[in-house]
Parts: sequence; C-alpha cells; structure tokens
Amino acid sequence: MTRPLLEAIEVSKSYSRGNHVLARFNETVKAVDQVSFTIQEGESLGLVGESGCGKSTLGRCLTRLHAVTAGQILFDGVDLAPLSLRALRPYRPHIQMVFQDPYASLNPRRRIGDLLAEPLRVHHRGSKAEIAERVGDLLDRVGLLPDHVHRFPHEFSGGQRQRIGIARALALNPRLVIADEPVSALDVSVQAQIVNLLLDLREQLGLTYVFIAHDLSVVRQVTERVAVMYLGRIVEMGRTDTVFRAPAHPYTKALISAVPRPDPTGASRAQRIILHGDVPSPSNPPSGCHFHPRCPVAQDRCRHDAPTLRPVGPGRQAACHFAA
Amino acid sequence: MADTAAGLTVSPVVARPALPARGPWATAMAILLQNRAAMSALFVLLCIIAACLAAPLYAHQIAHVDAFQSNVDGEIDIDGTTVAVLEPNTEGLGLGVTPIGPTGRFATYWLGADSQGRDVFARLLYGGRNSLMIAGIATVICLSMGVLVGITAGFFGGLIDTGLSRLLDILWAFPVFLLAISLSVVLIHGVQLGPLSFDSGSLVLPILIISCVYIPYVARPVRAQVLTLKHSDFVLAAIGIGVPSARILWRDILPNVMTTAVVFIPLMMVMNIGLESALSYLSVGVQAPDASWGTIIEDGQGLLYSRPWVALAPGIAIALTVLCLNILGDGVRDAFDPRSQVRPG
Amino acid sequence: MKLRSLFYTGAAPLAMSGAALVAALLAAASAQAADHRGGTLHAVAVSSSGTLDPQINYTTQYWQLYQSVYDGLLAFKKTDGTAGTEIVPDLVTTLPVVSDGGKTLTVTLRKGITFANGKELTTADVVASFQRIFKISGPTAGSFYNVLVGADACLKTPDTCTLDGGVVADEATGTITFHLTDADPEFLDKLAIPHAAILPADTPAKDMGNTPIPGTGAYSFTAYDPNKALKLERNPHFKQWSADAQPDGYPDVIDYTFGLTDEAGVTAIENGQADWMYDPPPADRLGELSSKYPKQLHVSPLAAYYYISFNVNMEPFNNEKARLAVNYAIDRNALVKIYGGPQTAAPTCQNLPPNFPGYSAYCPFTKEGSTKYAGANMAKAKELMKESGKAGAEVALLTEDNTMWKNMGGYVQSVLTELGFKVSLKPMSHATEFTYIQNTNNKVQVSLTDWFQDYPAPSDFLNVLFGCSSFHPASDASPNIAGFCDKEVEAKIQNALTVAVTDPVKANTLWADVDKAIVDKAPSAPLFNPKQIDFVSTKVGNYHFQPVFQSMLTQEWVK
Amino acid sequence: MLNTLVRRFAQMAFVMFGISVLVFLIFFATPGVDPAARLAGRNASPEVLAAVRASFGLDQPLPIQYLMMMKKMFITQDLTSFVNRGQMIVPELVQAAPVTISLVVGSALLWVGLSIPIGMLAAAFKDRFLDRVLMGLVIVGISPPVFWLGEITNLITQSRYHDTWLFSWVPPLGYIPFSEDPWGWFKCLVLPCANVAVLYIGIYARLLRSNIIEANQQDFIRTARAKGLSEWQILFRHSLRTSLITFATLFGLDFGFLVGGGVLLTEVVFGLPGIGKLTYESLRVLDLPTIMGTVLWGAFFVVASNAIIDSLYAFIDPRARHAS
Repeated sequence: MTRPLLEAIEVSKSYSRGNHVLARFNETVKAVDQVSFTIQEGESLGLVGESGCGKSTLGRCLTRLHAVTAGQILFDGVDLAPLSLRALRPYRPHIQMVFQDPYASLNPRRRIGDLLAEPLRVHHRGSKAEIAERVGDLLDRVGLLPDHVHRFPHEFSGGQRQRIGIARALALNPRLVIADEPVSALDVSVQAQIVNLLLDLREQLGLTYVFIAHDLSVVRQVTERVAVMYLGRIVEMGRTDTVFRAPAHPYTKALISAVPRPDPTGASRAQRIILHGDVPSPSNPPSGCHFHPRCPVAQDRCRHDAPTLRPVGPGRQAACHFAA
Repeated sequence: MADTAAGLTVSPVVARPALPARGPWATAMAILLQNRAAMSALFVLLCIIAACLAAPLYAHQIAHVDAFQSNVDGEIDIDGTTVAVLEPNTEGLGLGVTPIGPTGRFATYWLGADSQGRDVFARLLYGGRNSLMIAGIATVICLSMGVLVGITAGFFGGLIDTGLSRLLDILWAFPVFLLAISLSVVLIHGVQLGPLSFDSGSLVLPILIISCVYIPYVARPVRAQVLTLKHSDFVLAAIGIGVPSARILWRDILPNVMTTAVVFIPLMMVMNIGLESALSYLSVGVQAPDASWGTIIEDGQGLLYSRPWVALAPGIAIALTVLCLNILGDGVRDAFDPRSQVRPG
Repeated sequence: MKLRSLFYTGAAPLAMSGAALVAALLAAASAQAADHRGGTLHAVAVSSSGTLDPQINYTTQYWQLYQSVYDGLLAFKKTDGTAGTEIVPDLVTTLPVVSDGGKTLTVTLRKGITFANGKELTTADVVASFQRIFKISGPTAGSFYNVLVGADACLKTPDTCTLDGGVVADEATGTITFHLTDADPEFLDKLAIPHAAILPADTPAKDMGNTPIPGTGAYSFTAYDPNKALKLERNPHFKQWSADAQPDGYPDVIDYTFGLTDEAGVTAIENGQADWMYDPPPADRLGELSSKYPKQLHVSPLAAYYYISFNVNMEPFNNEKARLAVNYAIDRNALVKIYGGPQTAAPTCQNLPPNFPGYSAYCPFTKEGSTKYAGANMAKAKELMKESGKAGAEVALLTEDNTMWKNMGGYVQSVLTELGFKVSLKPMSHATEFTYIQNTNNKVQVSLTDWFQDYPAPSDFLNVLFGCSSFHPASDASPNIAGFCDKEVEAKIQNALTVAVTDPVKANTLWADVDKAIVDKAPSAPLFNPKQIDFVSTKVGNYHFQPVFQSMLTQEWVK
Repeated sequence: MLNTLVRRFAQMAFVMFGISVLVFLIFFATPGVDPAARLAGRNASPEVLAAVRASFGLDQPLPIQYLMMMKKMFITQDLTSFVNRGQMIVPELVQAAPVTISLVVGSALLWVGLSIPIGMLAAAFKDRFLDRVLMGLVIVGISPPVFWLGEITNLITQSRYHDTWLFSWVPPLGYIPFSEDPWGWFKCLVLPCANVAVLYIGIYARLLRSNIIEANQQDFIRTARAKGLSEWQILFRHSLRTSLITFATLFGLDFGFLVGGGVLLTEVVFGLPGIGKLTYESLRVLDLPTIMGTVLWGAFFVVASNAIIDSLYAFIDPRARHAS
C-alpha cells in the first residue's frame, strides 16, 4: 500500500459544557473519541451515523476548523493536529470543505465572484485577470453562468448556492474534499443534481472525498468505503458494498434496516430492527460498549467491557464482541 | 426554499432573472426610498437642519441681534414706540424684571427675549445647531467605539472579551443619567487628553460624555452578533480556505455588523438628543453662553410662568426632531434589519 | 442668594430706614401681645440644612431658628433695624467687664435659667460648651475662638481639650472669666453667634446630627427629619428673662416643611396653605407678587454684597489699571436689573454694605460728576485699558451655574469682551465654585461671587476678604480669593483692629479708610447689595426683620 | 439552580463593586471638591481643616477611605453626608425609596394597562385607519423630552388652568406619604405617573404591535387559523401570549431601571423627594456618600432585574441555559 493521503490516528475531540462556578465541575463531552482511519488518494470515505454521533465534528477536526484534543492527523505524512492557524495556512488549499447549509456558508454581503476569488487572492494564485478567468472556469464547471459573478447569494436557490459552495471548495485544486452533509439541506429533486455534480467532479479532477451523511442511500452511491460512528467512536468500517450487504455491528444492522426501500410487498418490514430508547447523551455515555443499552444482542459483558475496533474480514473492522 | 428555476434538468442553471444584481445595501436603500413616511420625516428633518445652519444668517441679516451677548439695556422699536427688552415691573412694590414676550414680528424678537435680553428665536436656531451637531458627532463616535469594542470583544474572545464585557456590564448597570451627570460634573471643568486639552465650555466635553455613555448599548448587541458570526458557516468556510483573521474580520464580519450599525443611527440620534437636552437642562451639558435646546429650556424654566414661549419653543423643536428621527428610524429598520423583512406589507 | 445656604451664613441687613417707626410699632405690639399668642406657623423651604447641632451648623437657615432655641452668653438684640446689631447680655447679667487691655473678660451667669430638659444652667455647662467647640472641630474653632488661651493645644489635639486658663469658671459666684492671647474687638460678636451657644455639659462631643440638643430658649426642636420636616414647640421650662435677648414667642408651634420647590412655596402661601417661606420667591413670580400681593411682601436690605474677585497675582489682573478699567466699565444697574430690578438690590462700588459699621459712602467708578452711582464710565475704562496694555489677554470668568449667576456672568463677559479681553465663561456647580475659586492651584483669574456677613463687624468683610491672614495659597479654605496682600492696606487693617479694642467709634472711621483704600486698589469689583424678599401669608402679622438673623419667626402672629 | 444563583450573585457583586469604585474615583478626580474644606465651613482655619480631615478619615489613602465608606454604608449603616454634617445616608435612602417606588409602580400600571389594548387594536387593524391614528399618537407621545413634558404639565395644571374645574384638584408640587393621606398621595402622583407613562405607552404599544404581527406570520398561528379559530381568538389565545414574553422581558428591565433612578428628571420636575431627586441634589452639591448610596441602589435594581429576567428565561427556555 502507498502512503495514505490522510491518516487519522486516535483523534479525540472533547469540550467542556456547563456554567458551573468552578470550571472543573463542568461536564466534559467527548464528541470524537479516539478515532483512527486512513484514506488513500482518489478514494471516497463515507462517515455515517445518527445526528450527534460526532461525524460533523470529526469532519471539522480533519480540516482543522476545530482544534483536536488528542491524536494525530497525518496529511501526506505531515501531522496537522498540533499546527497553529498560521502554520496551517500552507496546507489549507489541499483540504477543502463543502458545508451542509448552503444558505449559511456564503456571506450574504459578498458577490459570487468575490466569494470565489477569495481563496485565490488569499493564496496569491495569479494576477487579477488570471483569477477572473479561473472564477469563470469554476462557475462553468459547477454549471453556473459567467455573469453570475456579479450577483449576491440571496439571488440564488439552495441548489445553486451549493454549487457555488462546491466551486469555492474546488478553487484551490484541493486533493481532499470533506463534504459535510452537502445535500441534506436541499430538496430531494436537487439532491440528485448535486450528487451527480460531485461524482462528475471526482471523475474529472481525481478528487478524494470524505463524505459525511446520515442518508445511507447517498453514501452508498458516492463512496467506496464507509465508517459508521456511534457516540464519537467508529463502530464499523469497511467497503461500502460489503458493509451494506452484510453489516457486522448490530448498530450498522439497525441503521441499514431502517433505510426505506421500494418494497411493495412489505416483506422487508418484518426484518426492520427498531432501536429502543434515545441516543444517550455524549456527556454521560453508557459504560462498556456505548451501544449496549439499545443493542438487541447485548450481554452482561457489554456493560463493562468496551469492545475495540478489530478486523472481522478483509478490509473490515467492527467494534463488537460478537461480530464474526 | 424550492429551487424554482431549474427544475430537474442538470446544468447549466439559470438564476432568477427578475431581480437586477443589487446588493443588500442597494436593496435596503431602495426599500427605504419607497417608504413615504420615512421620506417625509427625512424632508422635515433636513428643513430643521437647514434652518439651524442658517442661524447666523437670521441673526445678522434679518434680526440684527447677537444671540450670545447680554442685551440688558437694549431697546427695540415696535410700531414706532420704543420698548425696553427687559422691562422692570412698576406695579405694586416694583419687584422683578420681565423680558419682552413674543412680538409676532419675525424680524424683531419673534419669540421674545430671555432673561438676559437675548433673542430667543435666534438662540433657538443656534441652539439647534449645537444640539444636532452634538447628537450627530456623538452618534458617530459612539457607534464607532461601540462597534470597535463589540468586535474586539466578540472576535478576539478570551481575556480581552472577559475584560471588556465586565467593563460593559459595569457601564450598563450604571444608571445612564447618573453616569452622564457624574462624568459631566468632573469633566465640565475642562479635560486634558494627552496633547489635546478641552477647556470648560467647549462643546467637545458634552460630545465626549454623551458618546461614552451609550457605548454599551451598541457594543453589547454588536458583540453578540460577532459571536454568532464568528461561529457561522461562512466564517468557518473562510478559515478553511486559509483567510487570515484580519481579512475575515474586515471582509466577512464587519460588513455584516455595519447593517446593525446603520439601524442604530436614528435610534442613537434620538437617545443622544434626549441625553444632551437633559444634561443641558440640568446645566451639566452645553455651557453658557453657548446654547442648545436643553439650555434654552433651562433658561425658560425661570420664565415659565411669565414668558412660557422661551421654554415651549425648544421643547417643540426637540419633539419634532425626535418624532422625525423615530419615523425615519422605523423606515431604516424595516429596510435594513433582516428580521423585519420577514414581516410582509 | 440664600438658596446657597451652604457657605453663606448670617445674611444680615442693617435696616436703614424707619427705625423709629418700627420701635413705635413694637410698643403697640406688646399691648396686643396676649391676643395673638397661640396657633401654628407653617414654614416651608426647598430643603433642609443638615445637622441640628448649633455649634456645627453654619447656615443662615438654621441660625435663624437657633435664635429662639439656644442662647449664648451674649446675644444680638432681637429687634429691627440698626438696633438689631447691638449686643446685649443674654445668659449673663451684664456685658463683660473688660480688663488687662482687652485680654480678660469677666461675666456673671444669670441665676434660675433651666435647659429644656429641666436641668439648671451652671458655669460647668459654659466651660463644657466652649471646650466642645474644639472637641467637635467646629467650623469656626480655628478662626474665631483661637484667641482663647489654651486654644492652640485644643486645635492640635481636640479630644483632650480643656481650654485651661482660657475659660475659667467660679461656680460659687457664677462668674466666668475669659483670657485671650490678644485683645479681640470682635470677641463679643463671637460670643453672640450660635457656635458659642451654651449647651448642657453632658452633650456628647460629636456632631449630634438630627438629634436635638436641649437649649435654654423659648422654643425647642421636637422633631426633625431632614427630608421632610422640622418642628418647634414651646420650651415648657422657659421663663422670659430679657425681651431683648430671648423674647417669648407668639405661635405655639412652628411646622417647618422641606421639599417644596420655590414655585410651589409661593403658590402655597398665595393659597394660605403656608405662612412663610425661607427661600426668596423665584424671579419670574416677583412681578406677579409685587402687583397682586404687595402687602404680603417684606423687602429688607441684607448685609451682603455681590462682587467680582480678581486674582491679583495672575495675568492679566495683576495689573491695577486693568482691574480699575473693569470697575469703571461694569454697569452695576444692568446687573441689578438681572438680579430682579432696582427694588431688589442697590448698586455699590465698595466692599462694606450701607449702614454697616465703618460704612462711608464712596463710589469713584461712576459717571463723571456724580457721587451716587449713576452708571458706567466706559470712556475712562477704555483709557485705563489702553494704559494697562492688557487688551487681547485671554481670561476665564468663573461663575455659578444657576440661571441668575449665569445671566450675570453673561453680562460681565460682554463687558470684558468690549474692553478687549478674550473671555470664556466657566459656570460651575454652586457646590464647587466657592471652594474652587479660593484655591490658587486652580489658577482662577477672575470670578463672580458674593459674601454675606457672619456678624456685624467691618473686619468680617475687609479683613476676611482682603487681609493677608486669610490668604492661604493652595488651600480650598482661603476666603481672600483675590490673594490680595498689600503692605499698606494690611497695616491699616491691623491698626483698625487694635484701635477697635479701645475705641470702636474711632475704629469705624479707620475701617472706612481701609474700605476706601481697598476700593482704590481694586482687588475686587463690588457690584450690588442684595435685599431680602420675604413673602408671607395674609394671616401673618407683626413681621420683624432682625438684621443679623433675618425675620424673627417666633415673633410673627398667626392668630 | 443554586449554581446559577451563586454565579449571578457573584456577577452582581462584581458589577456593584466596579460601579462603586468608579464613582469613588470620579469623585476624587473632580477638582475643587475637598470634602474637608466644605465640612469645616467657610473661613475655617488650617488647624480645623486638618482636624476635620482626620476625623472624617479623609487623610487616609484612597483604598482605606473606600473600605471605610463601604463599611459605614453596609455594616454599621452610619455613613454621613460630606456636605450636611450629621446627615445619615441610609435612612435618607429608606425615606426616598417609597416615593420612587410609588411613582414607578403607578406609571407601570398605567403604561401596561394602556399599551396592551393600544398595541392589540393597532395590530388587529394593521394598516387601517385606527392603526395609523393610534401609532401616530404614540409616536408623538414618545418624542418630547420627559422633563419638558413635566414642565408644561406644571405650567398648565399649576398655573395657567389651575383655577378651572379641570385642574383645581391638583395639589401643590411635592409628595404626600400614603400613611398621612392616601387620597392626597394619589392626587400628587397622578400627573407625574402619567408623564412617565406617556413615553412607555408609546414604546410598549409599538413593541406589542410589531410582535403580534410577527407572531401572526408564524406556523402555529397559521395552524390555529386553519383550525377555524376566529381572528380575535387567535389574537388573544396565541399571538398575544407569545408576544407578551418579549413585553414582559422589556418590562422587567425598564422597571428595574426606573426604580433604580431612571425617573430622576420626573422627580426633579415634580419635586418628588425620591431616589432620583436625592441623586440629583447630591450630585449638585457633590456629596459623595449620598451619590454612592443612590448609585449603588440604582445599580442594584438594574443588575437585579437583568439577572431575574435572565434566570426566568433559562427557566422558560432551557436552550438559553447554556447559551452564555
């Protein structure tokens, strides 16, 4: 195997919450708990899980929009985790992010041309004319018109804005794009367009994606490998098709069984696994295996013994005492 | 939220063609310009300002009076009879001196004289000039300082934020009149700010005082807004691109704060005019012989029972100005505050 | 004005006219006295005046009341006109017997006088009262009573004050002997003001604040809340011993209410809801009152004057000609007009008020060929100004910040501008102005201020305001605001003080000379002598104006 | 909850400490206010000046003087004035408080009682004639300066038209305690209360109107409308109820501000011996102990009302609990 483009080694992110007079009595929330994985150049990795499982936090840690509490983030062999904002700047162009909310991620007070030129200007990519040309190029690539440069974000629809967001992410020719639920805020009809755009771009530009989503069907469509997160930890990881076909972890099973499929007979309903109870609070996670209170196959052992992520097949890992 | 333009077809997508490419500022201005009430208020306001600016013209060319010199022994000619501007009472024990009342003649003591025999109408115009100038400059300073402090606290966070926020808490809890009066009492003797020294009676002092007092009113909302903006996706996006902090502040945060500031302008004007007049009324604002609407009300207070117009006129002037500013302020808020755009109609 | 009660005490006019007429009225009054005894007098004032302690309070407002509550060894005669400045024995049998060149004074206490708490007055009370002046650091301890032997030690360590050798009492004979370090012609005046009131020996040696101290007078304070009201009722132990010193009063009760504005006070008296107000009626009501209620108004001259004080040690008024120029240029009639018209004040060129001891009319700063004041002499002023060479100098004029002062300041400013100065007006809150203009650190060039007498002696104007001994550089307590310390004038002052011990009449002519000398050197520009305007209700009769302590409330009839 | 209270209390203590230090420093920075000179009286000799200075502790270093003043104010409660020797500050405040509270409560009753119907009517007749008239009236009401309005009220009721049937009942300016004469107390407060209320009726009616209109746009109101509720029912049951939260918040803050001395000008104009008048008078004569007392009183109410409103918010809306 070649050196991975990105390698996360036991990355943790915790923050304190609460307003106790004495700071040490505040709760510590482990949003991301010792997560490790690798991505090869050209690969697409999906991060899935229920909302609040830490997948977005992980995504922001990987781009170092958040500081990391512990662990290493090796990008092309360089550890980004300890770097200051200033020291990070040379690496920024290589890792870019597409945001979930196309309304919030574009400054309403700036014109589209300005927004797209911003990364180029900041990193001194060429003269004014060259930047203008590049902006036109980007607009064209994401399916917008050249004269849109003079417009403001509020003049566009959600789908169009997400295209602008993608164009901005692509402006610096990144090697890795982290897409944080890029379509979940959009109408279903538009979702397909954006997904197709992302797929096209990957093909044309040879991009590497980390694709964060709670919508499994989109993940299945876009990614080769998938990691399933529960309460800040990865519980299962493997090739997308195998994970979807034969999930090893009971939580993955439950997630996949919940995906609605066109099934006029209603036969699949019987197989659907209903999880009981709410997702526990990350500030006070259950002992042992975090999943045990909701797990249909949990046993005593799970209460105090936390399973580690271990290989369960070729290129597959799961964190369950009972995964085969 | 429906993506109305493109339907299901894939690229290229055509943006909504109806609206011309107008920025939020231009849009807001357009909305404001269409607001008839606000525009009428603006017109009246401009008339008041013009009249006040013309104060020297009126005093020297029309009334031929000096609004700042005592005219204790002055005499004027009304319909051929010579009348003293300050007439000692002759009835009974002959106590007291009464200034001449409104003459009804525009060019001679139209609103009468004050207790120093000065032309009240000329002073009203000069006073308006000071009142408006003080309120205006104080608004600019207060907004700039408030925005600066709010942004500094919100953007840099940490100890700077804690320090500034606590300071703002203190100023906020300090009842505003008490703060203003306390400051005035100290500063009114003159103040030395590094190489600059302001003598007592200088208009700079009330301006400084009034600017300081309302800083928390601007800084606190601005800080809150900056905190929201700082954690907004578009600022995160800029960080992700590698935009330096200073540039984020300048290009992404400041323009968004500016709308808040614009909405604040008429409100601050109203508050500053009110505070200026109150301070001057309590004689810790504009100092004699300079005039402001507040000082004229104070002068008139001593003549309220015999010559009520001395106090009535500046009060009406303040009320009218504030009324216009309030209406204009409503218009500006409707035009610039995104929250109010939710409201149709 | 007496609103400013803080610093201005004892405004005392010397009634000039009609003294004989008043005496006649008094005689008639006593005949009817019995008919008018009883009832309640309702007095009102904008605000109260702080502590009730007579040895500390230094305000006209309460000194007026102390007259009928406390007694000193001596008293100013309780009568109208010039006679009211006469000193009469009060708690003692006769005026002091003076010996040792004026350094020893002996008096004998009257017998049978009791305090309002029933205890008999003894010589021990007298000694304790004089010690108490120092123990509580009374405001005048160092300036009035420092002539007593032993006062030095008392001023240094007030807590252990004995005044040993200064105030000596013989309990058996009831005599008290005062030993002074120097002869003091004004010591009798000082014994007659409330700071030398005789209080029970067991009165705590601290400011008693709102707690009334028993006195020997005809009335007692029975309730006091500085935010609301003060009440005086008859002292049940009082038996009149001298109508001149402590006359019995007419009303049974005086209800004194605080907190009404002066406008409201006038209205209340018009409607008969109140009988008398301490504060002068507001200026814009004067016309109305004077036309509608002339019979209820009493106008009496005050022993006070308003003046411009020049700092003789600072540019540009270190130049005598510049000071004289201002004196010639100011139209005092204009200022009188601002004050409320010719009936409310009289223009003056000199520092002593009319009819004051030592007063001799002198007015050089008037139109040519007139001895009475007749208006400004601008030509002469401009000439002097040219000679001084001070035209174009920058000048800051300080004044108080209430309307009347600001109006006067505005007028003076226009005059100074006309003379060629570059003038800025600095109005300052009345609380700070008086101390601010005294302190040389504040570098005040020229200020508008006023002075009201403490007691009727010329030195209270001439020595206090222009003597070297009352100039304390860099201090907030330096009543010689001008910083005027002229060798020649100072010699004259000292001479007058010495002569006064033995020959008061001759001293008065010397004082007149001092006054003239000061006017010629012009450390000040005297402006006018104000008058007191009292507005009373229709039911008030027998109004009398005592020149030192103003109208005598307890002598008014309300029945 | 206890935690929050402790934190709030600490914050209040800090703010009040800050304000007292500020007042203290402002006072001693003012030229010409040597309290000893004024306590000693005019023409005091240097010895007496020194003795007075020592007996009032004015020769001590500033921090000691500050602590002495605080001790006298809060612990022994025998702080005395710097101007009127012997005048105690604490009883003075206790005397003034009922006046201010009567005035504020009276005007609050007026402005709440009138602004709610005005705001509702205006909202119900939005953009119609009645709305325009009402909004026009209230905006005129908030325009003149409050002290001028008071002066004019006095001019009319005390002088010009005092003898007519309309105003002959008006008592002279000043205050009559409730315990002395309830009817007189009522009469002397009616006009001052109305003067204060005019401004606040305007502010609150305008606020309520726009809040109701905003609430009317929201989804749950549309649902209510769809359920077939009448417009008036909607107005009373839903829009008004939601709008009143903002109304109550602002009311709390304003009430605190006014009780804390915000009615200074009204008290001065109407000669009511309340906290505001006391503050004004003490500022006029620069009486530090009294200024200190009234400013701390005022600050206490401002801070306390802020704290109460914040806590209530946290109680009503759990999301706000962690917000700051």
